[in-house]
Amino acid sequence: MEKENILIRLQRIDRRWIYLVLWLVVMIPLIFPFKIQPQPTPSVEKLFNYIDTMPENKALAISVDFTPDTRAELQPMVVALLRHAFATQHRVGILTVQVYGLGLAEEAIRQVTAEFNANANTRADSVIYGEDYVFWGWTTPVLTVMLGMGERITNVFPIDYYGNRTETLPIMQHIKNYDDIGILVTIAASAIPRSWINYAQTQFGVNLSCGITAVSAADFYPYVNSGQFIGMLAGMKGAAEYEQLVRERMVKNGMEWVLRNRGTEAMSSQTAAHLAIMAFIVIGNIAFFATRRKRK
Amino acid sequence: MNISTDPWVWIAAILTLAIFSFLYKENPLYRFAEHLYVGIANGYAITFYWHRVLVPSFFDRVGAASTPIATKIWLIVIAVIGALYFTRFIPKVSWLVRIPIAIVLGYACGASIPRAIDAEIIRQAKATIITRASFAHWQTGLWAVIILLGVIATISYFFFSSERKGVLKPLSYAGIIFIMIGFGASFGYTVMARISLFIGRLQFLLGDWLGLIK
Amino acid sequence: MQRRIPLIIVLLTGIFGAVAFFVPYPAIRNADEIMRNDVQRIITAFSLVLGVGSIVQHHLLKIRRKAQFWPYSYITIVALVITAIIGVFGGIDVTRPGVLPTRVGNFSFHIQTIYSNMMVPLAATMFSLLAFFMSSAAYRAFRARNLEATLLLLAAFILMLGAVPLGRFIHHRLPAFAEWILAVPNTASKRGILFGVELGIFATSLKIILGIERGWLGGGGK
Amino acid sequence: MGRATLYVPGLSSMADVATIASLNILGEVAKKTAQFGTPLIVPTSDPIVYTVAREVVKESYTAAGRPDAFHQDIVFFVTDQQFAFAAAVDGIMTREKPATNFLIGMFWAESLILAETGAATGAIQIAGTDAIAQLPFFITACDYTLIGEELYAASAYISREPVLLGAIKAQDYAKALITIIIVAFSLIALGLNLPVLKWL
Repeated sequence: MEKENILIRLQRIDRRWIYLVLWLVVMIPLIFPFKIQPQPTPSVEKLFNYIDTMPENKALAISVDFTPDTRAELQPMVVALLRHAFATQHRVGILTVQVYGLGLAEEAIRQVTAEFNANANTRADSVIYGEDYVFWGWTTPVLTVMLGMGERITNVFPIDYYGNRTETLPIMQHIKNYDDIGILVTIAASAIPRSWINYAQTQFGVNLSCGITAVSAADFYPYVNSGQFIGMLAGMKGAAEYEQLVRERMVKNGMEWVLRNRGTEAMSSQTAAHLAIMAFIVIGNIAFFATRRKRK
Repeated sequence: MNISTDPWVWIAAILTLAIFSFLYKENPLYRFAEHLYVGIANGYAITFYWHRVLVPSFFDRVGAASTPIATKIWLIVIAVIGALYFTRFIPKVSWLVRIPIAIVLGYACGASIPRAIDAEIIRQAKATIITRASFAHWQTGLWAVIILLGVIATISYFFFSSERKGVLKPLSYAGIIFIMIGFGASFGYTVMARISLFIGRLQFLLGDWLGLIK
Repeated sequence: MQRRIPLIIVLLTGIFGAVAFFVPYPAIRNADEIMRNDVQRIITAFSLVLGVGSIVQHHLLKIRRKAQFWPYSYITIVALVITAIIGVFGGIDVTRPGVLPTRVGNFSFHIQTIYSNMMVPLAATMFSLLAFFMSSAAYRAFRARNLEATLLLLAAFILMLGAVPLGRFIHHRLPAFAEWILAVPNTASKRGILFGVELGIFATSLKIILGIERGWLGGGGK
Repeated sequence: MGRATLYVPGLSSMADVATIASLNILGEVAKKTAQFGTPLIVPTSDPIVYTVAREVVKESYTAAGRPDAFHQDIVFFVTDQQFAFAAAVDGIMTREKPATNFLIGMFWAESLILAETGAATGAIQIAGTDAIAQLPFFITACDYTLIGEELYAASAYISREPVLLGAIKAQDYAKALITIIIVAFSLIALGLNLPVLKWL
């Protein structure tokens, strides 16, 4: 009798108590993290190695195709990719096909260029706009961007995000179309990576990879398996793994700076929260089956 | 503790808490924040549609002396067609809105058909076919066979024209097992995703605002 | 006429869109580039009118009818107008200010500042509520009520453990097993579903071009 | 007999195939509730879906020979705001305690709130959507779930509309063709070691 009451009461508990538990489970490990390091999965390593060993004259293109709602998962990827490209001295072109992605790209560029230029002593160490990197910005519709970049990027983006005419930028002498792009990484929370495959890759054969929210990551495995994507970063965990690889690369290159890695930082909380959710499911099921058996 | 003195960080923090207040109860503060969001998002979009599309692709070119007159007329014709979107709000001529929609929709559909067949159907089918090269290692060979069987089983689960009997019965049953494992993978990943979003907000509240995270 | 003209346009632009892929002839290539860079771009830019217009219309209607919570509609409209004015007249690049100053003393109200400190927190927090809805659903609704649901939850558990660094302390093969689930059975089922989805999209695109599917005509008038 | 049936036709507009499919199924469900005299509740979140749903239900009640049982409050418009809609339907579920909940159509994040409350009130829940991200939640929180294309198929068979049925048939043939190609090419590649991948 006593036991049944507890089980029934457990099932009827107000949701706000569960909300409170989740809040604490996530908050405490953020303030007092335990030391755990993510180990890179094969698909993350594949993308890292590809960019790491890319010929120097090939540029990295990053398409910031997500919106502020999924910033927590995806922004760390943009930051890590930018750091990687600058650390290996590849040219970078940044764009977005989502108008709401513009501000996020701008934030990431401002952050990473500041990091590198604060630690630079010579011209070779610093990153300069229009020479080492370019922020093409955004235009519409998606087809104009994805198909047009195969012909001439300056026609798609006649002016960059800041309002400069792109033909006047020295870097654009080296990045004319997809032929000069070693790999284009689309960071997205929707089906946009599939559009990149359909339009940019089918017609122009550009190499692609994607960083994607965990929600849709499982749906993108068929494209990794088919080789249409060279590796993939899945969710905050994928971001954390990439952060680790980039950090190792930077240390190897003598860049022993203290930088915030928001993905890695989150892993303690993530672990605790997964355990909590699993516990919720298990307790909920025990209560459910126990009371159902009684009712029968 | 190292609380931020930036007024904008405080504004961001207050807005964050306003949305979180929904967890306790639907309330005026939440409604305020929600309506504010819709307004700002649209204002932001207007900014960039104006500065980064209409101005460089239309106004600058029509205004430039170097643009040939034929091109100018051509651009103005397109802009007039685009402006037909306004007729959506004028009941008598609102059908005219279908013209710009037809131009964009038709081209997008036409452009997608050959490319999607190539990228999504042919490339995916190719990746499923087993060749002798798949067996370079016994493991990769075995996984390729499982994928092939799984794909066929899943397709047969969504095969509606005939009853599930004969060979279709065990196949579609295997299909549902594959589908459930696939959905389980999505489920686990979705849990991870949702938690990440909340961690992101706490990183802001505890880190950027209160300065509790080092 | 109100239906025939749009249907003819859809047919023609549809055929052009497909042909441009197959015919590498320079004249077609050039026409296609003009189609994308001029026609599609300028027309799509105007399409924002539809979105913004519907939102303004919707809220004005609410205010006029004094519908539930109507005073909040003023917030949306005022926020929209102010943000648009700041963005359009204040300029995008801070080093190249527009006609409207975006700074009073030390306080900046540049479009990027508003984006980073108002739009981002609002959007990100609204979405993060899902973590809470999911946790309470995990407790109160996600049941292993039959074989399918049990299988699903089992796969989910393995993945959730494998996805965090903790997994390898439980068993050193666990993360690899989670990765295998994703790369093999998951890939198989998602690819099977993908074929169906893609055939559906293909059928719909074809039906739109041929004028069989006319739902989009509902965009205005009768 | 006493407890109601709740039918939520999703939160999207008529532009979504899932919504149209859902309204076809609603017609059949309404016929049954009219026959058995079960109260029916249909909250909607789109003005046009509301109008169409009302017509569909009215027709079904007439077809079932119970036009008298149809009244204006069966189908009603709640709000177009996602979470406000979820909160309102939540309220209906806890107050009315329907015996059956149908959640069929297009759903987003609110799917969780709806399915959770329904499960807590002990209703039999039947879900159906082509929103793949929401499907895993429906499968674990509901008793029966129509997965993706099953929704279209169910709607086509219920409505018996030749255009819908034809589309299902055509896509089935295409799927069969893909299967045959994959199997045949694999066999040729394994048995004869021919470069089949180059043929595609």
